[in-house]
Amino acid sequence: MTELMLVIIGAALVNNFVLVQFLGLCPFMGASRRVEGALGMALATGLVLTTASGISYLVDSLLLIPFDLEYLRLLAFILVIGAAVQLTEQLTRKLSPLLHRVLGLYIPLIASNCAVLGVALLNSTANRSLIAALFYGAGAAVGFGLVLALLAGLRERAEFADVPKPFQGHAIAFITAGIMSLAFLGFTGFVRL
Amino acid sequence: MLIGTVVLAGLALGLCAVLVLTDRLLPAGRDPVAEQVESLLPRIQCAQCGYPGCRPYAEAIAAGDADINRCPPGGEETVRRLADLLGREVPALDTTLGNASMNRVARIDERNCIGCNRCVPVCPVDAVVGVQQTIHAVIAAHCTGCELCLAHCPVDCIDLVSRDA
Amino acid sequence: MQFDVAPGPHTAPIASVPLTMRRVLYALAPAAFAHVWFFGSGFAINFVVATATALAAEAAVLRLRRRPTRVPLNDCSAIVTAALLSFAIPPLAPWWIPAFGAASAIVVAKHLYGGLGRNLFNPAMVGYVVLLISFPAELTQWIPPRMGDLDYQHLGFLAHLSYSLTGALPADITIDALTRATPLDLVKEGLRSAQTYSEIRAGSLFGGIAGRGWEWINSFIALGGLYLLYTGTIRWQIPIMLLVGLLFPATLLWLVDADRFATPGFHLFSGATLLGAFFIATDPVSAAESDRGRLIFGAGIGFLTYCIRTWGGYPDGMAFSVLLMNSAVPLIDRYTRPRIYGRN
Amino acid sequence: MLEYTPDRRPTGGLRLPAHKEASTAQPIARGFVPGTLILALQQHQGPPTTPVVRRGERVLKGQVVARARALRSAAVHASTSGHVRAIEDRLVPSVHAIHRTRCIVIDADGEDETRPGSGAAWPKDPEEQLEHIRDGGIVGLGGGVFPTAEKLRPHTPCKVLIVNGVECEPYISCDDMLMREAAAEIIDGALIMRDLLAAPECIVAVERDKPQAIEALLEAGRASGDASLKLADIPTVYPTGGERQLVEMLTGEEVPSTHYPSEIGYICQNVGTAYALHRLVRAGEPLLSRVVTVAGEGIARPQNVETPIGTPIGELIEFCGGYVGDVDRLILGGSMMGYALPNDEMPITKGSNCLIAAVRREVRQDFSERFCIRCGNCATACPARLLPQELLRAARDNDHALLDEFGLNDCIECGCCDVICPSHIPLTEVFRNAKFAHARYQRQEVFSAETQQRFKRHEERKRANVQRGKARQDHLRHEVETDEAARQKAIEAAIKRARQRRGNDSDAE
Repeated sequence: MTELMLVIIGAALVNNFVLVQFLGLCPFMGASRRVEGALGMALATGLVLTTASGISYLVDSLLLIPFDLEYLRLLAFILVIGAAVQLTEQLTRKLSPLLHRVLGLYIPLIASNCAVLGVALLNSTANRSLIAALFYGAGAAVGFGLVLALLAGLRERAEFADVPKPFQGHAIAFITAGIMSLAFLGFTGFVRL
Repeated sequence: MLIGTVVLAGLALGLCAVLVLTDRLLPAGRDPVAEQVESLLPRIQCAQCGYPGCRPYAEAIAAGDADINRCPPGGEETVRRLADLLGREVPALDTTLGNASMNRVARIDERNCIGCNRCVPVCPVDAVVGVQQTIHAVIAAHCTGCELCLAHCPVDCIDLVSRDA
Repeated sequence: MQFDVAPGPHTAPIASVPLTMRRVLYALAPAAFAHVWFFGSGFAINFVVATATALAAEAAVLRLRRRPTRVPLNDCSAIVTAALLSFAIPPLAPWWIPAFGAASAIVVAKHLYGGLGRNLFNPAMVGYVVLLISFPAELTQWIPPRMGDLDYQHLGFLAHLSYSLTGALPADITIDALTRATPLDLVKEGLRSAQTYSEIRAGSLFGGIAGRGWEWINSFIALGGLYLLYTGTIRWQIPIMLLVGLLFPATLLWLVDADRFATPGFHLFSGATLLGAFFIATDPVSAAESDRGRLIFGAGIGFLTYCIRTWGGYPDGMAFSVLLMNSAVPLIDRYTRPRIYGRN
Repeated sequence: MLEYTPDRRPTGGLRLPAHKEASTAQPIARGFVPGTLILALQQHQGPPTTPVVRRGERVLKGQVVARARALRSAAVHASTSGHVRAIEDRLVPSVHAIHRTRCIVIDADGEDETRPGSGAAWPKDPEEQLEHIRDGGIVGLGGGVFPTAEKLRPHTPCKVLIVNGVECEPYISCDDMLMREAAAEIIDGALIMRDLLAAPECIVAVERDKPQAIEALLEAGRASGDASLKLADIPTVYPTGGERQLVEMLTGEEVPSTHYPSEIGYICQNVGTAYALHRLVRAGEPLLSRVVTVAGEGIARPQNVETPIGTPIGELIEFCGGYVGDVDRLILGGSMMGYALPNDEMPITKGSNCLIAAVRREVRQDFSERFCIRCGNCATACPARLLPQELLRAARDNDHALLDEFGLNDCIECGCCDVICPSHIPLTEVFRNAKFAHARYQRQEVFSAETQQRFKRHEERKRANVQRGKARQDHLRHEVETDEAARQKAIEAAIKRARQRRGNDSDAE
């Protein structure tokens, strides 16, 4: 149990995919304009990350390894992720059309979010169990969602700031994310993975 | 090699099947965006956006066919609120479309009105009253300042005046 | 008879930004003197360098942006930032350390967002973390406090100045002979290498509660904090909840295993606990705005600080915790709005 | 009479310097007769009154000069004898601002001759009693000037009558002095109101910094021997005297944003109103005067004066010894919610409770503003638990959805946030202006919704018309196609129409 907690904390905070490993920056910047959108994106990415890491694990251990097909991992995982993203796209479109509209292109882009593939690959190289793989995926999702929501909040507030012209827009968002990244360095050394 | 192809193809087919299944099983959600967009528009039916009313324009926005900066009476404020709702950048208002404003109302100059009745049916909110051969009048409290009647008056007897005056 | 009119309320304002900032500086003064007494004039030199850089940077940015400079420079907020930064960096530091820290604080954390009131993060802590990440070696050169029985080598003002400007020390002293780990470092390393807490604190750097000298400086900081509370410059929510957030887990774990966890008293009087509680976390600009939000904000900083101290890689975590909670402020504000009178 | 301390702490608010020592040092000055009266026809919230005197006519003290037409109105009486000089429009200070209103201007003859007889007797019938109060010209004297008759006829049964003697605003001490000197009359007036409302409980609320007033009221209350009376001493925090704040303080209930306190069973009446009601019922004397605090360091003799309604402010100042020093601002009302007057030619109205002639150092001079540092002191001080710093942003952005969410209309404009703001942001003024813009926005939203409905009906009618026409056409076509006789008839009718038209055309030629 403690180990699983550590896996989650490690993936969410210590080795936060966005702020420490700098993966998935595209949706991080793209979907953090408004808190509502960010929460939706966090949910969608979380869904993809968790299901994709679970299914990838199953595909890996039930299909690829028994047939000695490890060299196909990348292809198979991309296939799985693509399907998971499509599923999420369907879900948001049917359950919350407004969110679907707000997130727009960013939902299909989850497929190319390197964090998702990264989680699946890291899972298989680290030889985790199914449960641990799921927790790692969920932890990565929590970490991604957390920083996405935080940055969205900060950006909403920064809109009322008097930012110098050259720094307006994405520049100040990246600076803000940079300072957040500095803050997340405080978690180094928490869990040795 | 063959095994790999088979496994990948099988995987792909299986996932396809799941996706098709979920697509069939999930009920389609009602898209409330058109209504939300409409509620942000001034709803004065001026048609200056190029659509025959606020609702059609809202539907066009929802479908992604129309830009959100085509509402002159709503002004910058409406553009901003639409951008906020749809999570878009705020475009500049298209000022070439017209200048309808809710702060003005139509007024019929009684000396020139010939009672042709052509302005009555075009008013989207039935704010013009009058029967043929009699002088017409505008109910200022109902008039939205949409300017639609202006073009239909053969003697140009309709003016827009400030609502408060 | 005719009179000039003006909008109400007509009662004159009872507070002002410069007064608030000046009070913070007054409240820091005793601790600053204690710092100089225990660790030599390094603090004073750092403070002067940091203040000069901060003011110069602020003036430069405002001039570049063609903004009025008088009002922002007069509000003393840059001096407060410089003072807080000076408390965080070791007394023995080359001059460019405080200068670089103050410049990053003022330019990046404050003026890229438009100046006082608009910054999202606590400028002093951004400056400090930038220094800590960029120059870890320089930021760990702490010297032992001036206590009779310690091998404290008193460096005069000139020696401090020459080290700050040129890096040169008096001929018979090497930097390695001067510097010592801080009590927080010792506890962290000791516990990690399976020493018990009572073994560690038997060391000569430790006093009755925490590090010697530090106990005094932190007492003066607490005194300054009480002055701020008394004058209404800060309110109780953040400091109290910060201390609760830190001391509650500290007490709990210490009760569970007094060998593996430091005492709550040690946590209270070590590192930046009290400085953070009364002076850093209470910076209103980067703190939560409602009373309820401030309870969460304070507790979060305290808890995170304890976690980083106990399990993290850094001996103290105040700066990181403050920045982490700063980034959570918009969300906290969003979910802790007070219920308006007469609304459900 | 039971004295008790409510066990609630006020929400928000500030402890402000009172500035009341000078004006409470001597008793209320009585017997002041002005040289001119300017009697506005509308000194209350509600429809204006109709003048019943003519130019040149001699009027006596206590005579009705303008009659009330509705219950939500209140008659106006001549407060001294004299001749009507004119009935004309003048600038008159009303509740929140100066308005141009019709006024009856009377040149007093200095005889102060009272109308003979003591006026109509207090009727038995409750409905007539209310009309009597209206004709007695009585309105809420705390500053709100709501017609008392209307307020004493609530639509919800009254649970508690609250007699408001809190008077928390700096400088104002007219209620304090009245409570000290006329406690028995106030208690009597309160009991009259309680009987009219059939309220089971009556609480007199007084701030703790008025021990003499509390003592006097307790004595008078004990003397009345009424068991439903209670006296609550309230902490000295501004603005606990606001109706909504007082209701919360005394009962723990919050008045919903969209309601008046009377709609949830609490009626607040000012002590001055109770006194006026006592005078009307027991002595037959309508509202002719009110106690006005004249204060500030720019006044020679700060004091409370029983001032005839309609007295020009300049004359009242003269009565108090005139201006001394360099008077910077003349404020009507307290220093928090009062407003500055451009001159002293305007009259005292029924709602004028205080006049401050302030020198420079007494009033706000610094209008330079810094950026908000989010200290949150404004939110702590706000009695309505708003977030003024957020409201400020929404107001300056004209973001009406946010203004609604952050409760702009719940702002009572007490000024606490303004006074405590370290960045000296004129929050109250911003909110006051934003309320106008916001009201316009809200009207526009309602209009838009109505327009949408009208458009929908218009479209439906158009569609129905088209359908009806089509149905008729279909019907005709069907007949013509199936029935030979009908066909012939239709052809004949068409030929006839064509001929007729041709005939008309040739006529025209």
